[in-house]
Amino acid sequence: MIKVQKQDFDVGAEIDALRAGNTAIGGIASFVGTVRDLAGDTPVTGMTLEHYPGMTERELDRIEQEANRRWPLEASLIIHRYGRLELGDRIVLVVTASAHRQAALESCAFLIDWLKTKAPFWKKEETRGGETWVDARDSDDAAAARWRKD
Amino acid sequence: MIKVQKQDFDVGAEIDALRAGNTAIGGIASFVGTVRDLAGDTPVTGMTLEHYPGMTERELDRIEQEANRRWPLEASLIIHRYGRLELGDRIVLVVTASAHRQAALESCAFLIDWLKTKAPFWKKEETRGGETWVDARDSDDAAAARWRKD
Amino acid sequence: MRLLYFAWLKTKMGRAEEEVDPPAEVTDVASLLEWLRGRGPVYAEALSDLSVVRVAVNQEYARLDAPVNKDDEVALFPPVTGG
Amino acid sequence: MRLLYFAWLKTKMGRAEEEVDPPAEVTDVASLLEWLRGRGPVYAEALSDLSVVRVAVNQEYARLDAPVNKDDEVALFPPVTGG
Repeated sequence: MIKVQKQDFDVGAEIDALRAGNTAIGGIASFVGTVRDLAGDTPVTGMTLEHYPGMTERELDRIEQEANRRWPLEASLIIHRYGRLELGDRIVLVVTASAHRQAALESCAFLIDWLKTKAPFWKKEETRGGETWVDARDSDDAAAARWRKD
Repeated sequence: MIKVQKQDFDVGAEIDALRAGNTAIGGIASFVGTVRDLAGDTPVTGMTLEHYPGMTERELDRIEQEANRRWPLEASLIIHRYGRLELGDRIVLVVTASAHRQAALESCAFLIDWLKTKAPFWKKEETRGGETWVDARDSDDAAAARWRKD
Repeated sequence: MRLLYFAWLKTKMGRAEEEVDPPAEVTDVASLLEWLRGRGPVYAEALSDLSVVRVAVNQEYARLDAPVNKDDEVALFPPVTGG
Repeated sequence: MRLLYFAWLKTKMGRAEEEVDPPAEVTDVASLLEWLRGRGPVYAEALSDLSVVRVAVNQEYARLDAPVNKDDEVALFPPVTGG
């Protein structure tokens, strides 16, 4: 399931809803991304996430389908917020559930790595010097490349 | 932090408590293990977790310290239950928080893999044929071996 | 053809979207970008380094040789930074 | 010396713990296990395959050559299966 929303989410409630009643699940992996106070060495006081409505949902759907092709998942969830966010706010949630823990752990890492280089979101950080659009990071490309299949 | 307890835990509340007010955190990875309905091909209806009080806490402490030596973590948590558990019940929770997502994701996988081969817990599964102590799995040893440093 | 701009491309262009009517020579992403750069200094500057511009045609990532036509929605944006 | 048994070792031994007073020749884990196996068929059978027996001395994993003495807490258990 994918959700693109302005409002916050409740991690525990989302995990509970995802696995509700499914006793084939033996492991649930999750990742929560939050707004941190530093961008490199620069203090950050908040950020705004812009996205491309329509394409965002398509890309997240595609990414989730890819994870389900690669691992035997019982359930999966991606929630990504947009709009203005404060320090410490939750940005993104990825949850994967499987009979076996390695499938859950690996697919969760895959989803967040893949999403970071594919889903059309852009961060604008607030610093003392003003607002700046964040540059894409080579390390994110490298992390996503680990999962590439030729 | 480590907790060895009989009672259930609230994943969302535990994550919130762990990261409370720490805006150096950019990513939180978690893993929840649950009681599943199959052991191989055998239907399971419940289980009992035995542990070695005292040694359990020492081993979990040691495992958590090792994760903190290997990755730059802002916070970490291991909760492991013991006693009788029903299908679908939560067994274990691992949470790791770091400035960067790779450190959080890797250390979370490390902790659950390592714990499975080190922490003195034993599962007794309830099946139609009666109660049976679960055998250790080679795949768990292999998963833990990935993290071995010589 | 509907053009959409995001992130700093939107800021540089001074708009989030516009309707354009490219000439017949514009048949693919490459020729569209070339035509846009010829529309004035703002376009030329915003699109000066194509290594930091991504293109989606009808909400799908598109390469330079992907075809475009007048009914398409074409989005121009920098490499994504979500997650 | 206090011995603790867990999981199927507890079941086979028919008890969770016992106090023992090994002779002077018992100086390490290996000689302790050997002495225990000589105590009767139940011990001999439970400890017949040492590849599935783990030992902790004073709550730390111990190898066969680890020393033991009369004040120690020695636990015998199968490979762990938590998580």
